[in-house]
Amino acid sequence: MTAPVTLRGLNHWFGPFHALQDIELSIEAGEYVTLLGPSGCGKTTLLSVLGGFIEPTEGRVEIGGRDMTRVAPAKRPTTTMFQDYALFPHMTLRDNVGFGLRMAGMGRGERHRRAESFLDLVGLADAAGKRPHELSGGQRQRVALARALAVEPDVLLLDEPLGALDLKLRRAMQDELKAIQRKVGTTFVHVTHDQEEAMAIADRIVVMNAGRIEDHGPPARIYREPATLFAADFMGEMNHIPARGTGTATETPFGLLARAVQGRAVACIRPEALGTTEAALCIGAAIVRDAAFFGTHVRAHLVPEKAPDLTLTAHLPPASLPAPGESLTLWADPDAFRVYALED
Amino acid sequence: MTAPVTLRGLNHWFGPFHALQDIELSIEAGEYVTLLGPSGCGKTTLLSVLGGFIEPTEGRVEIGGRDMTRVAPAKRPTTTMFQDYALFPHMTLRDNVGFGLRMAGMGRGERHRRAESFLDLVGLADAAGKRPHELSGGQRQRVALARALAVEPDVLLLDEPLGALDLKLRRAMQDELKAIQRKVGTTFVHVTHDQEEAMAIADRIVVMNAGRIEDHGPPARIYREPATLFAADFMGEMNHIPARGTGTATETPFGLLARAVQGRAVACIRPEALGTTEAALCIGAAIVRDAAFFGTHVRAHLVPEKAPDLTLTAHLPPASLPAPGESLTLWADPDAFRVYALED
Amino acid sequence: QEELNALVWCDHTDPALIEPFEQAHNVKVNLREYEGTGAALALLDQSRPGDWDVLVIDGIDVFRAVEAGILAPLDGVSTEDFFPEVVMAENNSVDGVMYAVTEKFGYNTISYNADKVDPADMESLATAWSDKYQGRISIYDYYLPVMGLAAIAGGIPTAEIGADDMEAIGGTLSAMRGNAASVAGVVAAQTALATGEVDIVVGGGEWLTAVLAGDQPNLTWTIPAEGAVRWAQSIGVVAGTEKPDLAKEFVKYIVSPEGQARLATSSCFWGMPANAKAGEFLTDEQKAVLRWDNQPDYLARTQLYPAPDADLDVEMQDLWLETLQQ
Amino acid sequence: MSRDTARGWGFVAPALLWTLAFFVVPFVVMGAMSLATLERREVVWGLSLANYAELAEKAYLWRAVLVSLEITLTVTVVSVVLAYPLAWIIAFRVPKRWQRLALLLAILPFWTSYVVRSYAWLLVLAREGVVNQTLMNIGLIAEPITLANTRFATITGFVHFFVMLLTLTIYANLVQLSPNYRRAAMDLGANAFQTFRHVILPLTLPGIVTGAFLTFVLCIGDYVTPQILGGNTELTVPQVIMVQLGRRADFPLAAALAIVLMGIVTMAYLACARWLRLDRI
Amino acid sequence: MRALPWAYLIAAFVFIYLPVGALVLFSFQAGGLPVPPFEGPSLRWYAEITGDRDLMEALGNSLLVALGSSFVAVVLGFLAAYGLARHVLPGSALIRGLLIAPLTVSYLIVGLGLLIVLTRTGVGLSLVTAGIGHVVINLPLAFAIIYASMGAQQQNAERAARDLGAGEAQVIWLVTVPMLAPAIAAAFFLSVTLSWDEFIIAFLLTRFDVTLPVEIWSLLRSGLSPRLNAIGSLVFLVSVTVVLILEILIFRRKS
Ligand SMILES: Nc1ncnc2c1ncn2[C@@H]1O[C@H](COP(=O)(O)OP(=O)(O)OP(=O)(O)O)[C@@H](O)[C@H]1O
Ligand SMILES: Nc1ncnc2c1ncn2[C@@H]1O[C@H](COP(=O)(O)OP(=O)(O)OP(=O)(O)O)[C@@H](O)[C@H]1O
Ligand SMILES: [Mg+2]
Ligand SMILES: [Mg+2]
Repeated sequence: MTAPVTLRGLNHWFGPFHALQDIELSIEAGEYVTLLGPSGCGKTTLLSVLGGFIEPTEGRVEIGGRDMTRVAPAKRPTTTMFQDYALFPHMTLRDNVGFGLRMAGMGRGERHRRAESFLDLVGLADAAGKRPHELSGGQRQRVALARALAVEPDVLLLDEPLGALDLKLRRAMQDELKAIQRKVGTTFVHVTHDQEEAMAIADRIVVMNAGRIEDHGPPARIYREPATLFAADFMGEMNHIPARGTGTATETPFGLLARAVQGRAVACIRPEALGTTEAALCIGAAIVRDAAFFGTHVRAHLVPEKAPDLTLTAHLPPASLPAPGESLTLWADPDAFRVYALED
Repeated sequence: MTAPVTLRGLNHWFGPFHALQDIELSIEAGEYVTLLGPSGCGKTTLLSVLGGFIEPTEGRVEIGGRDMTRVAPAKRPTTTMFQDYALFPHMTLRDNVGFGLRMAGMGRGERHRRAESFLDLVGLADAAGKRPHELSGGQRQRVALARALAVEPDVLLLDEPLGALDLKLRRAMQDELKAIQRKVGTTFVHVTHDQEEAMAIADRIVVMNAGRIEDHGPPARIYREPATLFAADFMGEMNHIPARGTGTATETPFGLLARAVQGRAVACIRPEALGTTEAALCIGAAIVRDAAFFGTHVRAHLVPEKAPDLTLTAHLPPASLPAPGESLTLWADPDAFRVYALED
Repeated sequence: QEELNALVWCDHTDPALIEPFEQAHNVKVNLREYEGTGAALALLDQSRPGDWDVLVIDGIDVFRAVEAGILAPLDGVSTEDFFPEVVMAENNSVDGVMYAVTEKFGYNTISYNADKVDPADMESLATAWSDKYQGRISIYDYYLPVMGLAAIAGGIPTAEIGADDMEAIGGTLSAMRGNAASVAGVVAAQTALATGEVDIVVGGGEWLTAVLAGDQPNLTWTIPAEGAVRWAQSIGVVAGTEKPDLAKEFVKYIVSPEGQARLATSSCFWGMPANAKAGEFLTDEQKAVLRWDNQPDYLARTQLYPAPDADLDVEMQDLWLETLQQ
Repeated sequence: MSRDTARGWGFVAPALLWTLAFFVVPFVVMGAMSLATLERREVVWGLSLANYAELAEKAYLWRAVLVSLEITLTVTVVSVVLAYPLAWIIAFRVPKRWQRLALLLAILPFWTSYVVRSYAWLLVLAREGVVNQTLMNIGLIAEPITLANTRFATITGFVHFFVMLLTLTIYANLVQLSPNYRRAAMDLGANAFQTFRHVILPLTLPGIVTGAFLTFVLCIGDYVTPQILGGNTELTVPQVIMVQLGRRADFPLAAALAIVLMGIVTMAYLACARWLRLDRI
Repeated sequence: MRALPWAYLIAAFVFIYLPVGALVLFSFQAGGLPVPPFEGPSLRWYAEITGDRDLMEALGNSLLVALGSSFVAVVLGFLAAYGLARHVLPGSALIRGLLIAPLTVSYLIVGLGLLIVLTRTGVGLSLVTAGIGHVVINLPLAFAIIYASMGAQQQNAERAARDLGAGEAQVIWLVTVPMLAPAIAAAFFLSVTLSWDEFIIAFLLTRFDVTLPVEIWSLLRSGLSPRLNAIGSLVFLVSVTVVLILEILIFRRKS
């Protein structure tokens, strides 16, 4: 019902294109892992390698401690939930969910009973006789989940399972997905390019870019202390401030930061870390270019006087909406900055 | 280049279906208005009435003070940007953007110059010779915008212009759209079902539901003091607390609120208004069911002791992630509640 | 159940003709129609021995089939009761051996609408297709009889047509074609006549107008003074047949008086039976339509189809197509 | 060869072998046949160009090629020109819920037998047929005019068939276009004609060309319609081919004519290859 | 101006129905010729054709050839489409081109080529050979239609089925075929229609047992008669009924 996964030295080429590069990753049994990255970074490819749809050019896939690199999808203790759900439109929900059991040779009665219990798990017990086209997007997503879980895989692979839903429904389904994973205890590997979704749901996030793993760890760690500039940007909005490393510290237009880098660098700070309440580092006066109310905060673009070429984005308290042209004094905590050296 | 719009007593039926009901709306010249509502609520229908693609069954459309109810799209000072962009695939970007000018009889040289200047406005000056299929989604969106603006309409109508883009790109394009609107000064009427987009971009939001206008006003007002329960829910996450109006006040499981309603009611409060710092109203102890880190905050589901049937969602400070099962004491500002009477 | 494979003209496909034989001998007769001797010879060339049992062929082409080794000698079929003129032993035998017997005959001559044209004009080939009837003539779409008529009009006996005559015949054809509205197959010619599209069909005859006679008695035919072309079809047994006896039985049935009467009035087209005894099985009306009583006169005044050798045949076809396409 | 590829071949093989055995091989044999000669009714295989020389020499042969080309081109153009407005009207003027019905009505006669349909035209176009009667009744003509057994009749018969076919394909092309193209063009100030000329026509061109090409192929190779309706006063290539087969069994010459026909179709194919979408019909 | 489109529509329908109207009308002709004047309604020609053994046999043959050849064409076309869409094959563009190629060749040429080969290899002509010819012309259509409808949606469903333990045959039978049923049905239906109505190949490649168009052709050469109208009308009425039933069934299912 659950198993750890280990990937060692995975490399994959599509012809000349190096789609997966030196992937090393261990996933614990029962963990909820998301693969996060921009379109084309290799998330689906990696998931396909896990599911057995692609045989990697190099490297090894272990599931539950056994080498599965060359085992066919049907023989693996994994099941994949596809982005478009890939429900069988000509079958009832019961038959959809029971399909895997039927392939395993389970008799009709037993199969229907099991299928219905899994439909119950996802809250669709009443709809067992319907067909997929009679369902809403969110309901289809649940059926796909039930179908994947019905074969009791050790590892469930989900390829953008919420990608087809609209934003509201997506946020609602995230909670549900997480709750079900808790209940069944199966290892989940979930692909997404939505960092909010990744944060909301994952025990651990794996940030990918151009076929590589850029960073991996718990959401809070990755958000606050991203290992690379790419991960920093991908995890949420980030202000980039040109900086220069002196070897022992970092010079920014707003003062010195105690980070030891050398040469051209960039200092990053999240919009919510900039504020109008006094803190250790004074950014100085900044002119509001525009500001919009976002419910929990006001998002403002500001041009700091100390670096008039720069536009900073700050999240300000929602109580008041500053007018364009207004001047504010910004402050920040120097620890909130992350500094990345740039190659020249 | 810009004009006010007034809609009076609009009603539209598709056969027996009442798609638009008593729409009254005034839009000022140069205003950026978004029509926000769930799928099927009549947003596109309303926009089509404005653009002249649908002649309303009843009512009047005035643009720039003149009655336009029965004027053909080609003759109106409006241009529509379609959700699928409807770029002409067989024409270069230059020809796409210059199409309206060509129809107006403008000579080739002048037309190309103008088309290129509009492509420049949207940052695509280099791509004038390309064809739509060579562009990314975001770039196509810009070309569609340039094409619509090139004919210098008084009112630009945008039907889910960002709907086809992925979340990140969508947020980026919002800023751009708003900036361009500032620059050209044209009245923009923008349809969307994404409330974050509406808040980010609009001077005024018109919330629609089932063919009616539920509420309209500046984003902050609608977010904080939505006129109806529907608008309250649609503008962002909301905790619903069953309540009972006594005529002079409202009883909730967490105490009395000074709101004069009568009978069955619901008290609403946004997740960010619930907190662990002391405030005027004590919600009491609540058990954490789960909590996830969201970067700027931790989103937690909690079961309050005073109402164990309820699950409250709260946004807590991001510094620490409470463990499931932990007990927290919640507080709220009574002014943050909105109370809506329910019909029995 | 035994099967008999016959390559025939369309008049043999009438169930009224075939079914009595099938029942009498408990066989199934498979019939394949064909158009043009060339096609039939090609078909037989490409078949294996035994594929075919019976062949119906244009009387003038029997010798070609014999040359090609396609027909088996046929003996024991009596032609005693035949009209003497159509026994045509010289046509049906080669080197004194009989290979086929005549089964049916008729005329390619002038069919016309008596209400619309002057019947007197129809009594001469020259006036029948003259300029007077420009645009009201249809030519039957088969080169042999039409060229035969052209030859007869020019005083060339059909049996003696040679390469030298092509020019003269071509001239006549060309004139005919110039006055014609169409060159038509059976149905097109009938439609044209019946709807008044044209009033004269050159190459027509009883086989064309008989079916129309009931509804439009004004549609008739005549044999002009110069004479006309006589067609005759023969039937024989195919060499290499595995059922020579059955095949011969079939031939015998076809030339028997009953068979002959049925063949003469077959649904596809009517024509005179070769066997004079068939008259006993025909009604008076049928005989009237066939013009039974005029036969001695007609037989005397008509000539057989031209029977070109292979080279001349090609030349005639080319000339024909050339004329059509002019 | 990977296992996947091997399995793929397994699936493709039956169709491929069928096409090879019953299409490619016959085609090659026919090509060879066109280089053979007919001597005393025997096909003599060889590499002779005699058939092609004959084709160039004999006027009725090469004129048949011209006649076929003229008729086919006329039919193709006329059919497209007539079918487009019909498809347009059904797609954009007829209310949505009547469109299926209108379309079905427009192609129902397709299900009368093709042979019978040509024959029916013969009745309609005859001297005392419906058309002449009507024209005389409304006083347009005093005397019946000859319509049957002419090139006009052949073309009419063909156009009737292909208008049905093309209406269907063009309609399918029109409705699959996003309605927003039309709206966008009108919104930007184009009138109905400009919208058609600059937007709809270019967007439906591949569909039209594909339909026109199929029309061309089917029309130029058809024997039935010209044979029944044309009055034999001019022969098309298929008619001449059938004469070669039927009257004299001249397979080599028939094969040569077929190869010429194929050459014409190939040229038509090359001429419109840029727009053809044969694998998406 | 507003009336113009409707006038055109009506004119077009008149043109389209002119021959059919004349055909059906004169099939009820009491007289012996299907030409004006119309002499009053009669069913005698229908009685005659339904009693005609050859005609009815030809009808059966046509049905047999149409259904049989369409079945083969659709099966072959489906397998090829599946193989090309779901497996990596070198030169797949070439294969597709080859499979589509018969579409660009006139029926007469297909028939002539087959005639030459079949007669020269000693394979006798029969309904089977006509069926072979019909498969040749219908295979490209069946292939193209089915191939075009093999989208990513089916592909993912197939992968899902495989992932859930189905073998390739099970995937095809339980998932691909049912999902492609509309396209397969469309291909089959089109194929039946074309084969049912095809003349020249059937004419060249049959011997004793012929299909309906060939039988009608013989009738056509044997004399003018309302029988032709009757058989044409009968075919029309039957086909229309079938089409309407299909239409209603499919239409009902959709809505
Ligand atoms: N079968 C293939 N042949 C060649 N290149 C491929 C193939 N499949 C994927 N690629 C390429 O590999 C890269 C990674 O593809 P992949 O589908 O894994 O991306 P992804 O991260 O899932 O993106 P998305 O979010 O868009 O789904 C892409 O650049 C893609 O173009
Ligand atoms: N032409 C039409 N005929 C009948 N009903 C229609 C028509 N167009 C729209 N409707 C109905 O009118 C309602 C409003 O449609 P509209 O397209 O305006 O919705 P919308 O708010 O734009 O939704 P979405 O966000 O899904 O685009 C829907 O219920 C729709 O089904
Ligand atoms: Mg992917
Ligand atoms: Mg809409």
